[in-house]
Amino acid sequence: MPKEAAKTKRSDSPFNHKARAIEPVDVFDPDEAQAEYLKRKKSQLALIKKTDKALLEEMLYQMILGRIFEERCAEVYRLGKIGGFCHLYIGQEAVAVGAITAIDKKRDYVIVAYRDHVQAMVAGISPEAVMAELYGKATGCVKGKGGSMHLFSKEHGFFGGHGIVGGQIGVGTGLAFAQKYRNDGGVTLCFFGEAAVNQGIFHESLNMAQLWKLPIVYICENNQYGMGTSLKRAMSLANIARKADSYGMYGEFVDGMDVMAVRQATMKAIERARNESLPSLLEVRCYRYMGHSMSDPGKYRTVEEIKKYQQRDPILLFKDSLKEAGVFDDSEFEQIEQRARKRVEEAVEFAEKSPFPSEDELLTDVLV
Amino acid sequence: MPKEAAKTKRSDSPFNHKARAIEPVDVFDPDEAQAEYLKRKKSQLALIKKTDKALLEEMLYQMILGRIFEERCAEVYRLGKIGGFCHLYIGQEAVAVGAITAIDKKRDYVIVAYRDHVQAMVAGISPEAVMAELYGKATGCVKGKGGSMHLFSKEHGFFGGHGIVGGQIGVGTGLAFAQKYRNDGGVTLCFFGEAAVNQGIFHESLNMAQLWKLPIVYICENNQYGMGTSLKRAMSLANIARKADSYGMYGEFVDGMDVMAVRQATMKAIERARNESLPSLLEVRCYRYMGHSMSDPGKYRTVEEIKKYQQRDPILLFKDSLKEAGVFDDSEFEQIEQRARKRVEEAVEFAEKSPFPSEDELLTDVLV
Amino acid sequence: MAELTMRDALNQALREELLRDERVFIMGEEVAQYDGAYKVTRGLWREFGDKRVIDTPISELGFAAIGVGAAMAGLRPVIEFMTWNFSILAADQIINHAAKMLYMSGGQFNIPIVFRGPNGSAYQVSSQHSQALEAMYANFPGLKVVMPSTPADAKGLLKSAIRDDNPVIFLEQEKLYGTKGEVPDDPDFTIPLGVADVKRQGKDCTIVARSLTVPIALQAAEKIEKEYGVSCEVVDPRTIKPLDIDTIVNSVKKTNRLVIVEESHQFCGVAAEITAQVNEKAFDYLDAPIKRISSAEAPMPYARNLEAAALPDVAKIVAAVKEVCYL
Amino acid sequence: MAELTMRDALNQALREELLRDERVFIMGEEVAQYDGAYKVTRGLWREFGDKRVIDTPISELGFAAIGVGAAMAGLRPVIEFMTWNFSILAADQIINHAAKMLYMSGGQFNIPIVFRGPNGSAYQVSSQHSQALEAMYANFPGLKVVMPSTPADAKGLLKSAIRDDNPVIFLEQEKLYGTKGEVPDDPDFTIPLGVADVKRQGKDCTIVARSLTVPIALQAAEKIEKEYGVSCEVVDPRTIKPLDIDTIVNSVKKTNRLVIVEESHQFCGVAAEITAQVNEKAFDYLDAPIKRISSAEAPMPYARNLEAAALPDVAKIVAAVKEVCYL
Ligand SMILES: Cc1ncc(C[n+]2csc(CCOP(=O)(O)OP(=O)(O)O)c2C)c(N)n1
Ligand SMILES: Cc1ncc(C[n+]2csc(CCOP(=O)(O)OP(=O)(O)O)c2C)c(N)n1
Ligand SMILES: [Mg+2]
Ligand SMILES: [Mg+2]
Repeated sequence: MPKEAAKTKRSDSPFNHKARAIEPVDVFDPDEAQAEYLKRKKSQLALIKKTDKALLEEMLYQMILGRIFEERCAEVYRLGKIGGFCHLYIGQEAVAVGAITAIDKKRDYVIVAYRDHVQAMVAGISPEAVMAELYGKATGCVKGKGGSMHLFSKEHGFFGGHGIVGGQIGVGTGLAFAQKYRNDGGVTLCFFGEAAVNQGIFHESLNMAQLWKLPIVYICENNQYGMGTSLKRAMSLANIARKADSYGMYGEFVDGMDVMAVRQATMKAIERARNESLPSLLEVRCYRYMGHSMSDPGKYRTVEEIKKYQQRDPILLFKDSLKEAGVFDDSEFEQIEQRARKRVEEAVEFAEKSPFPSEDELLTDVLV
Repeated sequence: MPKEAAKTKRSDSPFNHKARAIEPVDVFDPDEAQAEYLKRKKSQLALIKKTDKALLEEMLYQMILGRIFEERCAEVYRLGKIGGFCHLYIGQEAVAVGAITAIDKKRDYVIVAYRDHVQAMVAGISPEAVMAELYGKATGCVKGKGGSMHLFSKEHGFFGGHGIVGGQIGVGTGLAFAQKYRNDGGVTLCFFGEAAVNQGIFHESLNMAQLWKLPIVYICENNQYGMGTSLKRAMSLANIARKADSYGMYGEFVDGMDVMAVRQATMKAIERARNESLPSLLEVRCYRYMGHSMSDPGKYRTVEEIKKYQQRDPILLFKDSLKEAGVFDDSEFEQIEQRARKRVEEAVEFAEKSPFPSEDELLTDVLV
Repeated sequence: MAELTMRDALNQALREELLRDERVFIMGEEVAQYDGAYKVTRGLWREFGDKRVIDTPISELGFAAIGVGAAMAGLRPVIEFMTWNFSILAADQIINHAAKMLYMSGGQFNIPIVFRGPNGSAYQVSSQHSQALEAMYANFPGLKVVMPSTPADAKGLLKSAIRDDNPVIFLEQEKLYGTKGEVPDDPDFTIPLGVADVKRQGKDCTIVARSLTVPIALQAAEKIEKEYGVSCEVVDPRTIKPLDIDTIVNSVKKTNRLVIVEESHQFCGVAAEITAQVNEKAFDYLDAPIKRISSAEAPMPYARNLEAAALPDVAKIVAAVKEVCYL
Repeated sequence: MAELTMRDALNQALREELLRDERVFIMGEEVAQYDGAYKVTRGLWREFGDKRVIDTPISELGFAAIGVGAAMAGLRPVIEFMTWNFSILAADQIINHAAKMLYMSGGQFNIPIVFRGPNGSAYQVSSQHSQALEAMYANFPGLKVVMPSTPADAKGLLKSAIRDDNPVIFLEQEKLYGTKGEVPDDPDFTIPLGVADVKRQGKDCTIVARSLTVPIALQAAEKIEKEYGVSCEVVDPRTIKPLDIDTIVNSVKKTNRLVIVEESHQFCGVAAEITAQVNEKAFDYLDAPIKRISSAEAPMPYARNLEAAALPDVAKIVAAVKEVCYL
């Protein structure tokens, strides 16, 4: 199956490629992004109007659920209920929700890094099973063995939850390989942070994915920091979508605060993968409000910077549009939020009440 | 020193980067390349006329020496004098000679892969010391401990001779790092094959080299095969020079059969490194006539293909030009060849007569 | 039964498993059109085509990862490393991903993958191409480690490895590829992982050897028997992990002496592990300190004479046996 | 002498060596502006600037390689891995390049580099972030391996490591970063690599422990002395490679009993190596089989109770000592 050699175009001589330095591109300050957003807002509203109301509600619900869930995680973490690393997703909800609601849950796969609670829930793992996992309880989605960074659910096509920066880019490429091998029409969404782009596995994977035409959507959640290191201090050319060019792959830049934009770009990329068996790289520019993990005081950026991004909070933007489009009114928003809040409380309660794993579990699951 | 953040150009919005598939480029069949060569030949001749005759003689001598040396290696290998892997360079001489004669031997560094005999000699290691090493003798340039793939000479700024495909790309980047750290004006030439481009270390190294503006020239010797796998079966976008774009790095395509072209491109890149502390990536398209190593029957390509490339043999082309430019006549060519032939015989004799290392050497050089 | 080289026995195992199970595929550098750098996959690409036998770019980490992902999704990849030296580039996928996936997914995702290729010394290929890596991989829970020494073992063990639902590190030896032996042609012939084989019966001293060192140990045993009348039992664990320590311990209980021979480096090696386990389980049976013969504490040199000096050989084994027998 | 945490002792060592030798620089993820993920490099970037203390992209293989190249060219890099788990991505540069360069260059290019960072378990960081890798690296000739257990040792050994002309694997432990102890402030205080330290004198049983398990072994020794009147000698090899086996053997010759405690996995681990060497060198002095206590044969689980069960602790050591003392 693989090894579909790249097509050549004989007129385009390699001698035409002259030595040149490319200007790195990095224009995405919140103001500029907002201006761009307002320009395309009309078409966004049109899109919303064309979208099923139940789905819009589900999207909003998932974003709010994710937000409240993560805020609650921070609280119980501080109480010592959750141990180890705990990477919160607050601010990035539009990415998980926009992208993962675009998949066909029956056949598509999702694989992510360690900042995985919200993605896991959008993929279908219950808040109870996620929270219990964070508590290290036997009822957690991986029986208390993996913890925050390693959520998995075979049932939901959710392939983890990985802690080695970049590792899941390669593993995800293998998932797509299997889908193509079986010719089952499935597509893999493979998420990673922008700092993972600097790992060699990114390069190796994208080359093979394009070479073999694998049905995968690489979703780079560019929240502009890898721990305390800003994108520009780590990447010589800070334009990730453009890196797709190196492989002859489709690359696209997406505003990650705009859930409908994320959804649309993902749908297009999924179509390309499903119908043409072609990979894509989406650079989704977003922002995390909290520290890298619960132990990061986040001194490498200013409160002003964070506030600026919060002005285009993805939930805020989405609610605005939904209201403007006349889909929901305030009381409906209130109901959705209440529902999410209740669900999170139930998850915490469930986690609290659940037992720790039995000590026999220590030596099971090492080998089948 | 490092961490000079990439400059941004605010007008070039990332949204301008639209999803698109790039046509891979791979036009370099010998005929076309020859046509291109003939077009620029006039300027090549002018260049030759401007070049010091002694240097031209040295370049031709080194090319011929490399050729004869390698032919002799094949012979003695078949007699069992040389063991292990033995990767011959025949056909690629213009790359080593064009590039390495461009360095300042007092301060510049060279690092290469396992196909290293000719590069080692052009860098200054004597044919005797190289041949003795291939024989595994105590008088070899690394005392018989490294063999064909691991030639080194501190004295000549020759940093190996490395057997892990791609490994020396990273190590070479570190050499350039040290040169910049010491601010000694030195530049590193870092050679690797085109198949090494698919290793993650290529990506990681180029990113850091550009991010930190290291004085390095990456020279990809694109001989179009990695063992039995042609470039196009291994790389989704078979245009290597263009991959520099991903890092905002200078990238240039060079005809590797044309020693003056290689030299010129290398000189420009060295200048860029020395004066502006900027890295470059040169894709030097060439061809190896022999199998990958002495044990490769080379069934993955036709005799016709090889013959076609041999029609633009780098020694042939260079001699033609030198003659046309009136630099040397036939008797001078004959003398140069005789000199090379004699030197190779001396090397073989030296190697034959040298002793094997003493068994005490087994446990020395493990730690200082 | 046919007499086959180990190369052909491995090839047969691969072919039979490709035929038996659609989910099995082979991936690696030069495994398809080139027939494998060492010809272990000869003919398979021609027979099974591009889908099942796949040439990769030189991207060890990347294609190991593709294997891990494909295995997560239910396929059964056989990933060839041209040599195990290059697996070090892929170690993150083997150690941090394949070995831990089942555990960290709470038992949901097993990784039925085989990583295979030649391990250890070859013929003067020098330091970066001569390493034996069994100790490195055996240290990590979640992996099985297999090292055949005969064509029949190679076939039976490789088939078991491919059918195993766990990640298996399958270590071959280039110098053994050409050795011949009788190999069952029953396509259901397998050898269970984790069962040692006594390659030679004896009563005075136990020699544990694996892979390349098994034939050397057998030669040494003949010589010792002839020259000193000492009868050596040669135990080949075949699987390093899980290790069939019982067979080794039972042999030691009989002979009261143990020499362990290996091609790998000694420090924290498999011989150390066997020594420690025997020390614990047969302490009172040992009449002499256990001797280990490993390769030299040095990277592998290139020169013929130095390379020979670095490796275990008959003379070294004979000397060790004499020592533990106080001869 | 001042009382310092191990974190600050390491920081002091780095600072002194940066001051002492222009060729020393520190490179790694978050080592500069963030002051280090675990604050070991706190303040150094502010004091020494961008040239000497360098934040890298997340490219472990790449920046390890830059370190190796810089060392070849005469600099003395200190490469921090945020944790050693991530070093597995860089293992090719450590094992195939740094460890072999001197040998394969026939003695021309030594690699004066230190790779350092936290190794072993932390606090519920789960399987991909809890590994102790000393055995993996110690297997390969050409590397030194160091594991301090006290602030003073940490400082003295790190300074020696930086001054050493070979590649040194320097394994710290996050859980020890906060432990305090007296640390000499003489900038020429160093502790030679390869010299064990007897952390507690005793006569009935030897306990060999390293890094995190040293304080645990000392606690266990107190308890055993109090509860059973058994006097344990606690030996801390400090350097795993070269290993000061003489100090261990001498202790065993006195106590005739040996328990080895380690945080790493057991199979082919350092305890196995020590067992094998003691077996060889003090066979006739052993009154009981050597006991090894290692972490569980499983990837590290997340749940608090499982994680505790996986690791060595006082109770396990007490039980082992009782066993070898036949109590
Ligand atoms: C191989 C590896 N190196 C380093 C780390 C430590 N680490 C964990 S997350 C992280 C930053 C990753 O940033 P990014 O990829 O942008 O994802 P984000 O955290 O922003 O979601 C680092 C350095 C790791 N887990 N794995
Ligand atoms: C990491 C690694 N993988 C595989 C190999 C085996 N190998 C040696 S050379 C080679 C082909 C390399 O081709 P290229 O980089 O184009 O260089 P060329 O041989 O053409 O000069 C391969 C696969 C190796 N030495 N190292
Ligand atoms: Mg990020
Ligand atoms: Mg090539």
